[in-house]
Amino acid sequence: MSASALMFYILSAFILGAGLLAVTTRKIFRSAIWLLFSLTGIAGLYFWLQMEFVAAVQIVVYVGGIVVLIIFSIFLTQRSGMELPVPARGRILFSALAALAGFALAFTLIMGYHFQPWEGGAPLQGGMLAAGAAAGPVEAGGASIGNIGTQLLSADQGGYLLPFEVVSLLLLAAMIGCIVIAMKVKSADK
Amino acid sequence: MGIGLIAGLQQELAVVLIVIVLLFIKLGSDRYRTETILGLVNVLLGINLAAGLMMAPTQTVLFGGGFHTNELIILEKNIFNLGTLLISLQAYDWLKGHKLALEFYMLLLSTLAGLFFMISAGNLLMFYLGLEMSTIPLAALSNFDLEKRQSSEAAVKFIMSSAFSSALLLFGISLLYGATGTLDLGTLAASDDNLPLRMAGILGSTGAHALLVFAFVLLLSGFAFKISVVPFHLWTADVYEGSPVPVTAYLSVISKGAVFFAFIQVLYTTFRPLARDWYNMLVLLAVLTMLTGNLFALRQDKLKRLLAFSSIAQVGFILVGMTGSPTTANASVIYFILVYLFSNLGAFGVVAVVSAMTGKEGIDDYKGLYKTNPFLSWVMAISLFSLAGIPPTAGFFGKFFLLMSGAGRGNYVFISMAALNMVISLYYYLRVIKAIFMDANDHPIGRLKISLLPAIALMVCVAGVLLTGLLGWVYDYIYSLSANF
Amino acid sequence: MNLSLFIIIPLVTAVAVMCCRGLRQARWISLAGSLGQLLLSFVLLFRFGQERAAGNSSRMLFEYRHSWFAAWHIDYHIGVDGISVAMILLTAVIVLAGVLVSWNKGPWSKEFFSLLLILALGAYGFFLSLDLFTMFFFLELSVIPKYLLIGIWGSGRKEYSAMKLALMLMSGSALVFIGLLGLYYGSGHSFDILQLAQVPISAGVQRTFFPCLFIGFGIFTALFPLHTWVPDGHSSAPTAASMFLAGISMKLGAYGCLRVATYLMPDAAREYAPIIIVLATIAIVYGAFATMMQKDLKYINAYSSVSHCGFILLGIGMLTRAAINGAVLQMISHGLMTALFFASIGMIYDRAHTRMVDRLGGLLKVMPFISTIFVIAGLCSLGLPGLSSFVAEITVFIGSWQHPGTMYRLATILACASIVITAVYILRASAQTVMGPVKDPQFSVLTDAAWYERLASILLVAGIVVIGVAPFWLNDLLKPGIDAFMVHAGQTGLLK
Amino acid sequence: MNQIPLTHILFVSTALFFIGMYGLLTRRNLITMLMSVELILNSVNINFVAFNRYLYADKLDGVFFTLFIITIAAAEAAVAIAIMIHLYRNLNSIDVEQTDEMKF
Amino acid sequence: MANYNYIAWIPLLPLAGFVLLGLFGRRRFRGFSGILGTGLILAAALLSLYAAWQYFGAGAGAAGVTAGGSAYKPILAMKFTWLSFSPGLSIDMSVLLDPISVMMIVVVSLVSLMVHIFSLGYMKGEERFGTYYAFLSLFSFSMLGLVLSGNIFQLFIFWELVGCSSFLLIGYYYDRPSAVAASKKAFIVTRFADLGFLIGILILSFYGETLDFGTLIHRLTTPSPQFLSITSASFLGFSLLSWGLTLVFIGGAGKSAMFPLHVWLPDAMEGPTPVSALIHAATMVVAGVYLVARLFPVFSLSDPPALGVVAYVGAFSALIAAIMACTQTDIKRVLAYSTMSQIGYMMFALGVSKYGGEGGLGYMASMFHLFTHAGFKALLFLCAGVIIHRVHSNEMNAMGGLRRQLPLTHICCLIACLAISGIPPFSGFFSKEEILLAAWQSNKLIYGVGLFTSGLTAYYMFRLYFSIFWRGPHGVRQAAGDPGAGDAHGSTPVSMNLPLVVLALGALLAGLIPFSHFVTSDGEPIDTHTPLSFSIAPVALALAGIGLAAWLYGTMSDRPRRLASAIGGLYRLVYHTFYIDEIYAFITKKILFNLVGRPAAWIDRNIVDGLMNGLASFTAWISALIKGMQSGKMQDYALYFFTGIAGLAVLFIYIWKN
Repeated sequence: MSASALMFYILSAFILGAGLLAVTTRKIFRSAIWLLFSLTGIAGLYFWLQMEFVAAVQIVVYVGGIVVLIIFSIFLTQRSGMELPVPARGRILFSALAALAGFALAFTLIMGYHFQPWEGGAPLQGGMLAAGAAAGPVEAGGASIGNIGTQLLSADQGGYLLPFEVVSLLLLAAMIGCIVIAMKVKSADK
Repeated sequence: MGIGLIAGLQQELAVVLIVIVLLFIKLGSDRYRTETILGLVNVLLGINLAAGLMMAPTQTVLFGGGFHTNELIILEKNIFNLGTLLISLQAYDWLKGHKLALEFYMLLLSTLAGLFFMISAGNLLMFYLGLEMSTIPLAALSNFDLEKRQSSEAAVKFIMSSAFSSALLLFGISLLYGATGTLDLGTLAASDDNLPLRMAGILGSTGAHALLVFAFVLLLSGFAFKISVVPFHLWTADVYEGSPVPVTAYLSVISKGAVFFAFIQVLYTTFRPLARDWYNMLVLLAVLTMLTGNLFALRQDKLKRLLAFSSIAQVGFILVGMTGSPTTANASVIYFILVYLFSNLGAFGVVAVVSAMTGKEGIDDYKGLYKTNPFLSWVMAISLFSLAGIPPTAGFFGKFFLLMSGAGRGNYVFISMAALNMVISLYYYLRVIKAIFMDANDHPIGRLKISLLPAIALMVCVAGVLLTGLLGWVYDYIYSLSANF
Repeated sequence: MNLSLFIIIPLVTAVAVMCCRGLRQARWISLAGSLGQLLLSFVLLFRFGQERAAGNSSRMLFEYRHSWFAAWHIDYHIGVDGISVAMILLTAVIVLAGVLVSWNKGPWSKEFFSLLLILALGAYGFFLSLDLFTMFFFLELSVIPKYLLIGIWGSGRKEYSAMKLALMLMSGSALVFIGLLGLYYGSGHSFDILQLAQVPISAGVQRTFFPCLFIGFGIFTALFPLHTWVPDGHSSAPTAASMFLAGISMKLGAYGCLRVATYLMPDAAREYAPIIIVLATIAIVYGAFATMMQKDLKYINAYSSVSHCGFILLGIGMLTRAAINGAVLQMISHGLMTALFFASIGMIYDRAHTRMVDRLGGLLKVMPFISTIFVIAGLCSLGLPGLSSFVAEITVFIGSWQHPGTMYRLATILACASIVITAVYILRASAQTVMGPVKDPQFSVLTDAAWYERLASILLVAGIVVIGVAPFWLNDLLKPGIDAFMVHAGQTGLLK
Repeated sequence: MNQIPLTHILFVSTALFFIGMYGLLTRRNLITMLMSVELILNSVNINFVAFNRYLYADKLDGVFFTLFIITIAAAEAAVAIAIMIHLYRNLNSIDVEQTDEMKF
Repeated sequence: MANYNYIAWIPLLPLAGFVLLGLFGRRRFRGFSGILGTGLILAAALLSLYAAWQYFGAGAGAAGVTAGGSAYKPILAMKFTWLSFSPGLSIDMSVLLDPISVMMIVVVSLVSLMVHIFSLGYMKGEERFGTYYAFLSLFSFSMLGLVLSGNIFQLFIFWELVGCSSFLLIGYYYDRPSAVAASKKAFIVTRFADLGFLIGILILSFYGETLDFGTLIHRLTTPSPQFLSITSASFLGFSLLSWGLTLVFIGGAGKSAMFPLHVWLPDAMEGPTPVSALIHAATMVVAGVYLVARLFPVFSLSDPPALGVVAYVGAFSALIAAIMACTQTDIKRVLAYSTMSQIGYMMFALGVSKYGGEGGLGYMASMFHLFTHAGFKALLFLCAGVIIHRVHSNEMNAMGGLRRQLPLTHICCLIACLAISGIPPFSGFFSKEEILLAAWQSNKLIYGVGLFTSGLTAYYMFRLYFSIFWRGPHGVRQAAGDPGAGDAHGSTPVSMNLPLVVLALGALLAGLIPFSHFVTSDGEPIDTHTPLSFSIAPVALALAGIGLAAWLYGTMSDRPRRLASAIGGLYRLVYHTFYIDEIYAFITKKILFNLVGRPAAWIDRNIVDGLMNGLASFTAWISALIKGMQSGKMQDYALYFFTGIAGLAVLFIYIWKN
């Protein structure tokens, strides 16, 4: 097992472990921190996959943005040390069952199909990237920031200008929505 | 590129432009009279609708396949422009007393733009963006009865459910992407690597069918969530009940209708290789949806909740129509959505007026309404008859054609189930009619003075309900457009 | 002759009534409108006779076709043969009578008249239609006005009855709908009756969809055991609505059974004939027995309608020329008779405020006219010669008897036997209500019929007597239509 | 990374997905439910990136999808939190069990 | 061939009367409605007489009565299609003239005329005078139409109309519950019998392929294909011909009050007395006899089954009715039972007859008795009418000694009683002798019954006679002690006396008509000669009966009561008319109503309708059952959501594979 593979398994265990703790721990603040760890782990996974830009965005947006937002909201709505209420036993049972069954189903189906690239791509060997295939377009700078930037603002085939603009509009709308709702309405408390 | 771009995106741009104008107004001053703003917005929406109607029929593909449009899609967008205008007119009374009218419109129109992008989406990314864009602001809008606890509850249910749903949808998309390597919806004939071809290409290999079906089910659940197909419908009633009436109307008509358009395109183009699977799935879901919607509607005491379940049942009927041959399915579904828009907005319009003026929303509150408000009563009655599929309202034609489309496949057991449900549904529509026309009430809703704009909207709805059916060319026009589809 | 006038005139009248103010205007406009309809139907009768006399032997006269939904090949296609002309005439008479007996109907009189006229519109449209879609459109059009009429202006358990009626009739039309779809897809995508008659329809399609159509239409005609809307619906409805319901609505179903189900799918009709006949016979006998036990006059007439409409279905099920002829005659006769019956019951109820047989008595003394009308209706119901029912029932009997086969004979005998039971309940009812001493002293101050009620009754009695005394003209009118029916049925190879 | 089969990565993402789902189904606090949703979305992101990297490296479809998902997740989280805060004001609690006023 | 078109006017004139009086009799024509009705029937009667003269006269003139050649052929004077069913089957409105129909129109129109005239006095002052005449006219129309029918269905139509007018007239005093009940009963019982008639018609017409009498009789009496088919088809061992005829006879038996369908007739006496005279004595009740006579050629072919039934039912009815008549105290009821008994005579006379020639004696005798009976029975009823008019009671016990107050009535009544008892030379003697002779010739048992009955007849008729007109002063006082009655009807008006006289003359003289020269089974005149020795037994029995009646009822005594108590149970049985009414009541009330009607109504409301309501409740129940799905809890929703996905995926991946 190479270091790279070891790295992967450690990251994976970290991601899953932190994720599991994030959804099970009784303290809400700890839960948020475990989430933070899990998300950071995922950023690590992106690094491991040589998708540095995505990893960066992951850290900036998720870790830097969303988790902070969540922690703020926890402060706004909760006393930090408070224990979370325990869900009903039946619900835990059914949820666990659903999650396990779902996982079994989904993973069986994923395993059942041997993912192969479409015509032209280098086929996987035993599910792993072929030795030479690693040096694909990605290696040649496909996933480089410059490349991503160019494509993001291109209106041609393979360009992402339209989604970019749409997302900007979406963010604007979301912002308006947040402000309107979270804003204290003066007359509300009369 | 430029002119073509603007021409192709005209409807979206118009909507976005209105949003921006409103934003500037908001930023510019906060000493405006709400009535003026409402008038202005409605005029703008009217212009928007007119512009959309006058738009030259084009068939364009823009942004390398991210956006496409054709006559049918233009028509669909015009339908939604009309619907939005009607909702806006009906919301007049409610918004007049609301401090956040501008924000309401900004959010509402953003979702409209999102829906437009969604119907025009050429790939799954744009589809997803459009879907989210039509969901997130709507969740905020659900919360717009800021002082009502139910409104917040509805918003929370809506946003959390939709987050869950879109997560599942995304999981499905990711699997699809993994299996085929493309996000192209396959709506573009020019593209040689579009999804159906690749799907068909890999269907033979081991496990591919199972995986694709799984991905499809996940994708379907995303659609089904938005259009409230059983068992993905559970949020619907609660959110409809808690949201402000115009938002409910918007949710039940515009947002649902648009997703139907997208859904039908995805079914008949993207997932054509899986047609036999999804046909059976649709049959099953349609029956479940009709039955569940109707059975729940039977026991409702609140009009909004009743209409929520009724709209679920209607979805079942639309699914029946969707199982037909591509052309008839497309034509009958689009036609029905047009009809449904008028009918449902007629009903919600009355609810909106009554709710805004008296705050009453229970069926029992409507007892004796005819004595005091004959106009509202007739609008309600005609709309409900249309929803129930009673001639001469357009609902009759709409349902007839939906079922006729579905019957084209020869599955008459299925059609019988649909027919049975038409009978069940009649019961609860008639319950409302009974309350309005027959039941005595010591304290009926007083004589309401309806503002001009809502009155216009209601009359348009009634006219639409009566005319879209009787004038056969409406359907024929839609059919002719669908034939090219 | 522009047949669309039959749709336009009621529509215009209904709209005009809605626009007017108060009872006074509403009733005069309705009267004018329904008089117009009656005149128009007489003109139609006359012109029809002229055309036929001039040798125009086409299947349908005054055809008009206009494409409606080209995509589905749906046309607005209307035309008449003798059967439709007779049914239209019946409708016009009953509508006019209905308007007259509702002369003082309130509250919300304009809504009342308007709905009544819309009902009429539905019936006209149904009888005129040569396109199944149009036909279905008009069939369903007539359901909701009934619901409203019963629910708003009815009496007793009106909401329950109205709901039951609406749901059961809707189930009927749902079945019809499935049948229509089956016919459409089973025959080369057409709804046109004349066109469908040209296309051979495969046995499988016939076998599957005949029951849908027949039962669907049958629910409208009180096919046992799906008749239970009849007693409740009729008894709760206001007078004019009862008249219309029993007089015309039930005939819509019968007409549909004949013109759609049996005409287009004669093979299946013959295959299912035993079942139809068994059900019809049960309806006849059982309906009659059930009537015997009723205490409420309206229930009596409602159950007797079940029994009488059984004759229609029996006639259709027998599939012999005379039996079908009799079925058509019975449609018309029962329409007039039952309308008259309900009219007189309504007049009694309006005055005495009860319809219970055991609380009424001696009405002949206080309101001779109404009582006479009641007795005439009763005598018609029990099949007295000289009144229309006799003609119809006898024709059904003779026709049914033409069908060899022990079961058919037995059914005929049972049907004949029901006329005795009919006599029993009719006589009991009239003996207790109109005859005998005046039971309640309050009754002695009641007034007799007013002019409008007299007019309505005379109109209906005239119809009954004219058919009863001179059935030949009606028979001549119906003959080509029924002959064509038999020819078509013969072409598909199964009827003798 | 050449030695890690694609399915291993998919195992991680799928497992994370259902962990998130478990959290969503059991957590009674709305904010923790939102956190679970974020986990689910991240699992999808892993899928996209992994597929893109392993199978379709000639284009960047998966990567871009991931970027947009991240953006939208942020917007969604923001609006959701706004709504929750508003709910907290109205209800003085963000326990999901208490948001069942409307039912049946 | 003479022109008989005017015959159609005979029924149409009364019809016109009905229409005019029915529409305007209550107000406009109120004053002269009686005159109008009477005038129209007078015209009809004159036309009938002319027709009889023309028919028989022309027949006699052409061929000679005694020549033995062809005699009175049926003539179809008029015919048009009223309702056609199929090429062969149609109801035609026609006028058929043959000896019996001509005889009948004379009888009907004359008796009807008498009753019309009588009613002018009897019904004077009634509130619904016009209506009464309208109904009478309706009846006359129907009865005339009935006898003139040339088509079996036409006959059925008028048959029903006759029944209806009978119903209307019995129920004329509609505010009397008993009258209402009686009219109802009459209608329903005859209706029930008509069911048999109708089915009989269906059978005969189906095989005969025609409804026309002439063709039908021709086809079913010659070995035509129709004849072969109807005789070869059988049901329960009898040929369909016999079935058809028996069923037709059931119709006739109902109308003619034959046992066991006679129960309506005594009750029918609730109607005004002139009505009883017309309908329930002279005309309508003999329609059954007429019907059998009309189809006699066919009947005679089905001798053992169908005609035998006619004979035995007739004989039994004659006997049992006579027995019942002996105990009744209501004069009209006595007369009613006597009517039934006499019709029994006519029936069994037909039953024992053969077709054609001398064998047809019974047929001819039956018709003759019909003819004479019409006269004297109408007379009896009219007399009863006068008496009731005077005494205001129907009970014999309330009468007595009326011979001085009503001398004319007394004489007339005596004549009629003698006639019915068969005392020569009154009309009844002749006809009854011939009937007995015919019976003697073919069936001794029936002859015995007939003979015994004739004795009984004399007894009960004179019981009636003595009770009313003799038997001490009791009734006198009663009548005199009722000043109101005396003042109001001090003397009987001419309009009431005139018919009595006319009919009494008829009863005196009608027996002298050479009836067999005119009316025979095949139209061929026959000569009849009753040996004098044959008459001894019946006349002696009759005289014995009269003597017994005189001894018991001639004076006031308690002999009748002692006699009654001596035979105790038997007397009660007879007095209650063998409890037949009670049996019927049991069958209808208990069985039809309680065992069929009530369950049918219950099943309809609870099972059939319950099923419909049950469907609705079931739907509501399901709805309540699944309401928990919409729990309001978001996490439940999510769980359902995911379950939906998993379920669909599993279903469509592993189970519902394509």
